[in-house]
Amino acid sequence: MYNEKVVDHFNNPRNVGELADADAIGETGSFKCGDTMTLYLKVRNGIIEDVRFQTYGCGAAIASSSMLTEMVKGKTLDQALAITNQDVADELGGLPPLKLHCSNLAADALHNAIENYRARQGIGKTG
Amino acid sequence: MYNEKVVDHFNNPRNVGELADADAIGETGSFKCGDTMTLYLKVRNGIIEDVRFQTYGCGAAIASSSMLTEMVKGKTLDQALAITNQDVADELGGLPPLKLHCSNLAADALHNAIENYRARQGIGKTG
Amino acid sequence: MSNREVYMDHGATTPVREEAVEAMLPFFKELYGNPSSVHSQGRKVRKAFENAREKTAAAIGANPEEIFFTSGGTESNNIALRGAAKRLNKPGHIITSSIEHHAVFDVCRDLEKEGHRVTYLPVDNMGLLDPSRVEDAITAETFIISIMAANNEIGTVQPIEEIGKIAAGHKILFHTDAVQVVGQLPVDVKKMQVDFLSLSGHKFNGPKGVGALYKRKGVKIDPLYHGGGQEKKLRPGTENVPGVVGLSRALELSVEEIPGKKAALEALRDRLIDGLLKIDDVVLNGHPEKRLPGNVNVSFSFIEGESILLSLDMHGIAASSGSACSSGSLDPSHVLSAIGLDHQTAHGSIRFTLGRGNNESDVDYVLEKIPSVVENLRRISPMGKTK
Amino acid sequence: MSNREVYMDHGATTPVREEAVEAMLPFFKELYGNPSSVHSQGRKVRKAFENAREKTAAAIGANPEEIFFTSGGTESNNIALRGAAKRLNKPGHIITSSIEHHAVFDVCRDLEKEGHRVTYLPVDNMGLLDPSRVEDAITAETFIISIMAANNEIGTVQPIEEIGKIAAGHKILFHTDAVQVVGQLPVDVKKMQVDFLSLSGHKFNGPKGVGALYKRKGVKIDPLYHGGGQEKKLRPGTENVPGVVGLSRALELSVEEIPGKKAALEALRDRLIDGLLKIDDVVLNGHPEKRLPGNVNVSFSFIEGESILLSLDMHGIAASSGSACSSGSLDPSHVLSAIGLDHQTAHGSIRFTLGRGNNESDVDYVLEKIPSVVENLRRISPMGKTK
Ligand SMILES: Cc1ncc(COP(=O)(O)O)c(C=O)c1O
Ligand SMILES: Cc1ncc(COP(=O)(O)O)c(C=O)c1O
Repeated sequence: MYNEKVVDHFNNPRNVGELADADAIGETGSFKCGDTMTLYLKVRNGIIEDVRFQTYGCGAAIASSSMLTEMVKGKTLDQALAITNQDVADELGGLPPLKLHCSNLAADALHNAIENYRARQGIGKTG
Repeated sequence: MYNEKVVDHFNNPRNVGELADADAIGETGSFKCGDTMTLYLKVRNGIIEDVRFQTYGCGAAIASSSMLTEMVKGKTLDQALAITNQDVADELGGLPPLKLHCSNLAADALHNAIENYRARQGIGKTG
Repeated sequence: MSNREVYMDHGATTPVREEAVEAMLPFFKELYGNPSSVHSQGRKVRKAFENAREKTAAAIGANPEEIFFTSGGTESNNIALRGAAKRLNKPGHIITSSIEHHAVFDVCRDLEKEGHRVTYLPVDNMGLLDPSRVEDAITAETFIISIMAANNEIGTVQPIEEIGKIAAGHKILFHTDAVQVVGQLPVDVKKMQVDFLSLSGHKFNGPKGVGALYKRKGVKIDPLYHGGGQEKKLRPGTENVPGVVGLSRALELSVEEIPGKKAALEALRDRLIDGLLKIDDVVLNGHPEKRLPGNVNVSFSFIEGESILLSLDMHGIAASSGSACSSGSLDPSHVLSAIGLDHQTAHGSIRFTLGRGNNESDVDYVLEKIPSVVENLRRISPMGKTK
Repeated sequence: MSNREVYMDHGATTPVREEAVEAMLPFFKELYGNPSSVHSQGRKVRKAFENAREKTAAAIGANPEEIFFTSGGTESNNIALRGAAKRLNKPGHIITSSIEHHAVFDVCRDLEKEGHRVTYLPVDNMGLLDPSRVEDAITAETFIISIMAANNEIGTVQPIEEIGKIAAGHKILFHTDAVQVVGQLPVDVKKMQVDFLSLSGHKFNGPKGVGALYKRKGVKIDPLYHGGGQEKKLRPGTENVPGVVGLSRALELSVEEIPGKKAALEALRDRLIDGLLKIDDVVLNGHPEKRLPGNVNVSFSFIEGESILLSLDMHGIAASSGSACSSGSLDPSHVLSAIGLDHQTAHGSIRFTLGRGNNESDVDYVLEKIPSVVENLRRISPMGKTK
């Protein structure tokens, strides 16, 4: 069902947990399947310096969360904002069609976190 | 499907053919499955002395015909008249339920032959 | 009883070929998982199952997502016809032939009870359907045409591509019962322009109890059964994995072998036909050329089919008859009636269907035994005394 | 991946037992005839086939002529319910439970579309149906009651005999889906007073793709499929002889073994339940006593079923989950909702179903591995941080 990369990220999820001194927190939930994700960002000079996640969900949801954290580290906020759910799935080497929706929470949580960061910084929503 | 006795009578039918000097001929046909049988009797002193049959039909029909000829030889006409289709099937050791109807022609042909004999002798139909 | 066994009833069913048995075996004890399961046991089975679907699709020129596995030809036919009728959801018109297998014929009869109108097109005395009759029968209410690819009793092969063109031209669904054809003759669903095609594993040396329905992508019908959603809800129930694997393996091989075996089988068939026609008062039923490679159907005058079968059986020869006296129905087959045989000729019809494993010596054995069989029965028969 | 493989998904399907495979094998290559054929090849097969019917009947206290072979539990359920509805030939009323398998539940939903009214009776929070609710639901239009003998997800065993008495008292047809029970617990159709009972081969170490419907003698329903008239026209199509032979052999042995295996399986089950309940925030779903011998169903708070399954799979443990996220439907199962589980508890449910071949060491292996699985997933989860 899942490819090796997905299984690896599921078995050894990267960047799990909370960040006590997070600059931003993004939450998201899939109304339909009940999955939820919380993403913590540490931002310095507009660059994502550190990241942590917590996810409730299936294998695809957990692997996508883990994958996302690897993708955003070191990226500028604008670069991070450009990451789509499809990008995450692609970076994982693909997901079964039926599980694609489960990966949709990762990029969503990221975008929410960046919004949250900008709100905290007093920068309005872009676009 | 058929027991050994039926198969024996089918493979080695007794008393097949015509009797050139028959005292009586009985014919019958199943309207439904198209089987037909002709029975020839040689009668002396009220006793069936010789018998032959010709049958168009399935295995059960042929075996029943053969069986019947063995059953009637040496019988009085009244004894022969008492033989039923069920008797023939019983004497064969039974027939598959679906094939029972195919055995119904043998006793019918016999009864017709006896009727034919009595008609020829000027004796009216009994009963 | 004879020591020799000659099986010439491949049209009824076939032995499962070694390769198909081999292919099935692992799926009983080792790869036994449910293909719907998330765990690796289930996933491995799913993979093999989908691989079988790909093979099946490839064998008839379809895409894998157009293949739906069923429990056999009967179910495939029922799903196509009833599913289309159910989706229509109002009375409509069906065109079929008068020589379909009961799994189409009796479905149509039942759909008539539900309010549909059915045209049973006549065939000629060799069993051939004239495609122009299909064209002429089409009305505004016609929603499906179902014409078998070849007949199971008399072997006549129908001009499916021509009928497919007509159906496509009128945008009417077209189903073909190809149970007797798949594995015997090349089949290409695209060329045939069919929307549905039925096939059955046990007719091409695959297992019994498993078949497939080809449904062209985009064609929508309503499912008849409901359950766990398998086969995209069209045919729910835990998948018969070993059966499907066996079917696909047998199909793959049968189709591969067509170029080599077709002419050989036809040669055997014609040898048998020629030999049989040397006997007095024997006629060939069906078409002399447009005929399944393994099908021989002849009528012996003055004698009855079952008793011929029984006598042949004593010689170890397995064949079948067009009269169904032993199956509870006493009427001769609707197929033999449709090609104009009288009651007696129909009742004297015997079908020999050659297949994998049959050889010239089998044919010669039959030809050696049958004259005495016929003679003996004719001797018993009250008919035909004129000759 | 683990080297050890522990299969605890016997509720989904089971491996075919050696004796059943052995029983089937001759029917692929040697006894391959069509049981409807007149010749001896066919007759030998017919004999074996009818022998299988006798064994199947004996296993559930039925007469052979009351057994109809099908392609599985799904088809058996569909034939009983739809066949009764079709025979009724007007809108009627059906009583069923809210925790039936989809092969009953979704059939009822579809029959609603056709105009029938269906009462889906609620169950208590352990999945038990109160028979008095059945009595209360009966109306003058009720023509069939369908209540499963035991639930496939949570294992709750229903009071079928009591419901049978009620149905009989009202002269209403009574069907039970006994797919999860046959071969596990003693079944007697007479005692249960059922008119129909469904069973499926692959749930008791028989083959997939073959099942049976018990239909009490004298009860009349309309066939759904039409074809060659097999199974007294109730289920036409060339008989799946090897499948039926395998089913009957597996069934015969399963039922014979019940006295010996039931308590042993229950002991394993309870050992697993006890061990699982030692983990924090775990609850047992289903009934503590009225429960299938091999069924364990628990919900782990804060974590999701599929990810648990996946982790177990890494340890070679095969189980299943009540959430069907991967099967296309995103809602938790209607069964878990019906026993009142909230969305999250339902999504955290895992079913272990023990069966033939499982032993204490398997249970201990699961109990050894599962705490870290749960812990790791909870560590990732944003929920349950309060503890
Ligand atoms: C209770 C119940 N009913 C019906 C079925 C359907 O059986 P099958 O998959 O053999 O069609 C199953 C199993 O899938 C089941 O557990
Ligand atoms: C032309 C045709 N259609 C349908 C069927 C039915 O197939 P099955 O018996 O596999 O259901 C058969 C064979 O019996 C057949 O010859």
